[in-house]
Amino acid sequence: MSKNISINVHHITRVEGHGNIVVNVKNGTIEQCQWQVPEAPRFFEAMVRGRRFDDIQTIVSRICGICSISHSFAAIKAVEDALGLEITEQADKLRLLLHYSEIMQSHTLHVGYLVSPDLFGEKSVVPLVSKAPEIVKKIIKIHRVANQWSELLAGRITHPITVIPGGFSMIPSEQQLKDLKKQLEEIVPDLAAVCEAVLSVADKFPAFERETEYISLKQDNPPLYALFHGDITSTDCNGDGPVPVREWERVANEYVTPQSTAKWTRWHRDAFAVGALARFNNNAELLSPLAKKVADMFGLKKGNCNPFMNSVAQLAECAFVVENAIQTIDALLSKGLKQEKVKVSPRAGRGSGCVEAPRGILFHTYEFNKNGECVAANICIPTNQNHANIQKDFEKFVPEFMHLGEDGLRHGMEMLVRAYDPCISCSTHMLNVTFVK
Amino acid sequence: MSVLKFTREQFENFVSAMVKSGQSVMAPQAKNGRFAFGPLQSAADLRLDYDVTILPPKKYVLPQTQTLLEFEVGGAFRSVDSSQPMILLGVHPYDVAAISQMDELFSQDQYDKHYMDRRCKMTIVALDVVTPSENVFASSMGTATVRKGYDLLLTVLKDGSVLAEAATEKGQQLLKLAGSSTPASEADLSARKAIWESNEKNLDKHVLKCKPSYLPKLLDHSYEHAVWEEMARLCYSCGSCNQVCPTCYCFDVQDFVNWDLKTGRRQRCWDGCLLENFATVAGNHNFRKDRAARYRHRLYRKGKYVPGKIGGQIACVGCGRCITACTAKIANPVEVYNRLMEDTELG
Amino acid sequence: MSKPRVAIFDFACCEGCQLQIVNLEEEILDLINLVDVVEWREAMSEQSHDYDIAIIEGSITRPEDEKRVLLIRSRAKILIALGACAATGGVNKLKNNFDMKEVRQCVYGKDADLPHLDTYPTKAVDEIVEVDYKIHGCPIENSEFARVIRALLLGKRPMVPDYPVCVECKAKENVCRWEYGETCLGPIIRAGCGARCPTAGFRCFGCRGYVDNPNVEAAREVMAKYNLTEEDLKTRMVLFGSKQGPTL
Amino acid sequence: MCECCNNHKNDIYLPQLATITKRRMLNGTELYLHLEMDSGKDLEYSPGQFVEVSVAGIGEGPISISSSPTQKGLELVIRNVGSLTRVIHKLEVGGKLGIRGPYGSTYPVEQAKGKDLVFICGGIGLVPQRSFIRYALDHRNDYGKIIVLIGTKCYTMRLFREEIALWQQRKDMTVMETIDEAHDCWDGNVGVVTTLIPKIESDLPSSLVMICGPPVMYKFVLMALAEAEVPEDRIYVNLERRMKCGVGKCGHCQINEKYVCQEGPVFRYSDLALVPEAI
Ligand SMILES: Cc1cc2nc3c(=O)[nH]c(=O)nc-3n(C[C@H](O)[C@H](O)[C@H](O)COP(=O)(O)OP(=O)(O)OC[C@H]3O[C@@H](n4cnc5c(N)ncnc54)[C@H](O)[C@@H]3O)c2cc1C
Ligand code: SF4
Ligand code: SF4
Ligand code: SF4
Repeated sequence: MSKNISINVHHITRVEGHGNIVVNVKNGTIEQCQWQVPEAPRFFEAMVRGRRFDDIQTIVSRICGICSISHSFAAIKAVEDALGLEITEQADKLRLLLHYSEIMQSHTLHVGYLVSPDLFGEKSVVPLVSKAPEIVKKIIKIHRVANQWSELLAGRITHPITVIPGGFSMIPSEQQLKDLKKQLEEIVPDLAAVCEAVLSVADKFPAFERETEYISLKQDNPPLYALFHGDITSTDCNGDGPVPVREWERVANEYVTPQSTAKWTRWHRDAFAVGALARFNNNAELLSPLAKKVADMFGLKKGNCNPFMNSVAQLAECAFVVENAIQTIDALLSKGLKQEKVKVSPRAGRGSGCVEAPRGILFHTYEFNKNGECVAANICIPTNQNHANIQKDFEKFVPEFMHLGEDGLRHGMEMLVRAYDPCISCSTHMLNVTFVK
Repeated sequence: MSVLKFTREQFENFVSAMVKSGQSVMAPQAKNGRFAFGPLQSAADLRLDYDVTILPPKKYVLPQTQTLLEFEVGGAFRSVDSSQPMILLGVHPYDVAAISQMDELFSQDQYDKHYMDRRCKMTIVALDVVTPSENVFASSMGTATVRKGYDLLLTVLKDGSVLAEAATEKGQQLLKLAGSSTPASEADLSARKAIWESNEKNLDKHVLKCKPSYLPKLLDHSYEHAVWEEMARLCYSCGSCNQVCPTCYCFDVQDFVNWDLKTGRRQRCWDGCLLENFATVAGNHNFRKDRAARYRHRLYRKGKYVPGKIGGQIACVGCGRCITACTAKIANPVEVYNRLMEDTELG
Repeated sequence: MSKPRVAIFDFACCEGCQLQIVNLEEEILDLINLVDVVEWREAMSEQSHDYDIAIIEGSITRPEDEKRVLLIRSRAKILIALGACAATGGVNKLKNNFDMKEVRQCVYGKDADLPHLDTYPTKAVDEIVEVDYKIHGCPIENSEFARVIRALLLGKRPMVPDYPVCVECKAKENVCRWEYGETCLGPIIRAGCGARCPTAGFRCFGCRGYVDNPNVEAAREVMAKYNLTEEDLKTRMVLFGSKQGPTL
Repeated sequence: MCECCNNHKNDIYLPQLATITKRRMLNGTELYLHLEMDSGKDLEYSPGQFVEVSVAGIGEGPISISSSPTQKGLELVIRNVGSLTRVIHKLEVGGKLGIRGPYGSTYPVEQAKGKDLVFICGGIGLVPQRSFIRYALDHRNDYGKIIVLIGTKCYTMRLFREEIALWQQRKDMTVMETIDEAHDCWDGNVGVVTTLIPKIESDLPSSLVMICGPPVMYKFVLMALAEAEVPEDRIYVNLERRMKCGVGKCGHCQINEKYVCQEGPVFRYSDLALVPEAI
């Protein structure tokens, strides 16, 4: 086993955005072990100042191409909170349905296109096509359905158009919803097949555990596996939760570190994790039957602290959103769809919004003047919240897996970063604004 | 030919029979507070009371994109026939007039089979206007009612019953789908005549101050008039006025290849003479560079150039669509022609 | 004949345009039959310096990125700017409405002066190097991307529309946003999107940038015809009033 | 009842294949092609007409016929300016092109009989004129004097050099050439083509004058001819416009009410009096 290891992964591949891994081992002692985020910062919170409340979601959706729907919703919820807007039950259900589509899109992309090459020992999904054509075809089919699902409700796959403060600018027809339901029912068996395929290579997930704090939303009324509504909760909460969304800054506690253009966060301890595994650890009992089956297949249980299992939790969530979406469509159709007119007038105020983005809990806060122009913004992205946790994982992972040698260690660390499904371009836009009082 | 009368319910049965006939039925339906022609799924969606559709039914005779040929890249071509039987249901008289003009233009000189094949398989069911649109001026253009260019003519009477008169064999055939009906009475026929007379007067949200047949002469003397510059100052060159016009038929032709890079298709798609590069050639020489020149060209085509090709019929049928569609509010042909009239009379 | 080598690079952006390429689904396999993708960080692990076609996503906001762009240009025969950020600067140019120091302060507070948080006014790729083709849009339309790539592979100049969005909007038979009393930039913005936003009930906010010769001066007077003020328009110009191209 | 469905008409947009039998670069940008129709039947055309040339997958464009109907096959000269023309330039002998046509009006070959012919050519404008020049040479006794003025931007861009040299040796025609910018290898005329007009030895007002060249050229040549008192009905201009269909439908080539593809490209100048967009 080599005593000197030097790993410098400049811009880790198959993740969204730029991140670097730096490890330096001299004579068996770790001199440096760092997770760095050098992505060019984009300053969204500064940019939105002066923009009108009804343009905010369109601008901030551009923070991230993969979770643009989540950003739009977090922003819209914040705007609605600030302006005191109520939305109809129909609009809320349609939003939930759209949000699910992004979870499906993003999870399929992540597990199917980005993680599975590691499990099958390939460098990208392209060679996988000849190695496991049937499975790749199924992944592509699921991904396409998820995309069409988003496009139907949002007007586009990425960067939604139809979602506006107060409701929707355009809604699908009942026939379109019926067609969507049919498509969703059709992909259930494909989803099961993909889970089986991943299970067959699940031994490639390193056996690594590190206990940490898991933070996510929790929805009690009505109880639902929380992806869209709810309050903030944590596995470390002992009577001091759940925390209302408006007070999210007290949870995130952002700070700037020299190794990152993105800000880091901490709450009860030096780091916490968000994402599918965090949601699972807080809400597993609320999963749908098929989703529970998927978790059981992999032996995933509440309290799991193997970060690589995040991908499995994502698969379970895929099953959940499909099952729950079908129910949601039924509920919508049973009442009949109505075009609802949205009329919103500006007023001064401050509001916060939160959703579970595919890769974890996402917070937006805005303040508007009486003309409805934004005067301050604060956005906290899930990937940021994971950065410190990734660093802590590294610190435990490197000594434990040093025996793999330089290549093996590098590969393991890359896989570890990928497991968090980081979305680094979106994590470089946060800030701490002092709000104008 | 005889005129039949349908009660509202009988008429709905007739329409349902059309929908079930296997031919596609394209008819005016509500769309976001306005109207558009689209495939009719059920008789209940048909809106006989529509004022005007956003796009004219030309989208069925000359589709926005139409494949003309298929080919092997660098090799041979094969003609593609995209025609299929179709019922155009509820076409207002001015749109009927526009389609007749296009029939003439696409069949004269060089016979355009891609247009004509579609056209020949089409049954046109005309409909007298029930609700005048906000900008219609068909009364001025002599297109408020029509006596030819359709297969069947429908007129909705005040009580909601519908009169139908076939003008061609195709129209007769279509009527065979109808269930029960009664022959129209004298009173019905005079009610229809009253509607015609009223429409001929009342589709007049704008009024042209001359007979349309005078327009070519008027334009002979107006080429250098100040109005072109004045109006075109606000022109975005967006081509909306071309797109929505039932008589605009200019097109572009382009090749598209498939992923194999071996096969593909040649398509034509709508173009517009108001668009900046409509007359640009290699070397970036633009033969109609000024907005004003392009703006003028459209109104000359409507009032002089196309009439020269189709026996003097004016190529504006007074639907008023361009007036609504122009965001700059400068596309109204009547406004321009009347300006020219005033100045010609003065000079 | 060896296949053209294609490399995809990303700078400051949301990577949504790359995602649109991924969203071609099966068609990616067709693409891969025709070209060798030699570098694409978001989707694969291999990397290379030897390529014919470089595709750049994202806008340029730091000196070190500018250097990287120069290097890519020197290696590529054909350089394509992919998406609004690369083609026009995109939404990132909103930043240019402010003072850079103030922007850093606003986002990073007391830590604003840390060197790795450096930033300068956003630039589009063609403000640094020559760009051969632009694929506009935020995000791009992947059908347009596919069309451009196929045209290039055939040695054909790809058709990039230079007419306004209204053309496609009318073709979609939408009710014009102006008829609802809203402002819409469609008449001065380059088409190619199929008028997605107006079709989904939202105004065109100009993600594809201006047509070659926009009649921006007309806009002010037209606003008056609709009883709207210039103020109503100002923040509604291209990509929400960011500083790219003509403004009022 | 619907007669049109019964008679199966040809597709006016369907090109016929032709094979390149000879190819040669005339200068840096202009390619000469000799084509034979795959059907084995020569096109029937008259001088001045054009064909629509296609490469499947790339596109289609109008190209003047440069050969004379008195010869076999079809000759085209194509300037490399864009997509289609660039791809055509890459084709070798044996390569295929799609051809539609011939389309458009012709030079007044019949009315011109017995008259002196003056051809004024600017740059690539020589290409369509050559069709009539060769036709007239092949029917030499039908026509009076044949005078050809050729102006080219620079020495290196001159077209059909050998053929012009042969023409210059002929006693039965006059050929004068000029280039815009002086060049070391050139001891002939320097200056734009209009400078040659005063040198014409013929009774200009009774001659027929044929003009073809770049858009800017017409105005100056026409001014010079007006000065020389050539009646407008004896002047023929060959005009280029954007053109898509070639058959009078697509609207692109219109000059006011005139469709270049039908009433042109060869127009009698007197017919353009009420057509302000023409020149
Ligand atoms: C009657 C007639 C006879 C001709 N005879 C000859 C001849 O003998 N030899 C010859 O070389 N040429 C001739 N031409 C010109 C020739 O047709 C064009 O040069 C050719 O079609 C250019 O095609 P391309 O695809 O190579 O260029 P393209 O790549 O199509 O375009 C080159 C330029 O054309 C313009 N353009 C073309 N299409 C578009 C579009 N869709 N949108 C915007 N701009 C566009 C642009 O300015 C562009 O830069 C003739 C033209 C006419 C009308
Ligand atoms: S010019 Fe205007 S009013 Fe006339 S037919 Fe065309 S769209 Fe209708
Ligand atoms: S619709 Fe109006 S602005 Fe647009 S091209 Fe026509 S006249 Fe000009
Ligand atoms: S909605 Fe916008 S893009 Fe559409 S026609 Fe109106 S102005 Fe043009």
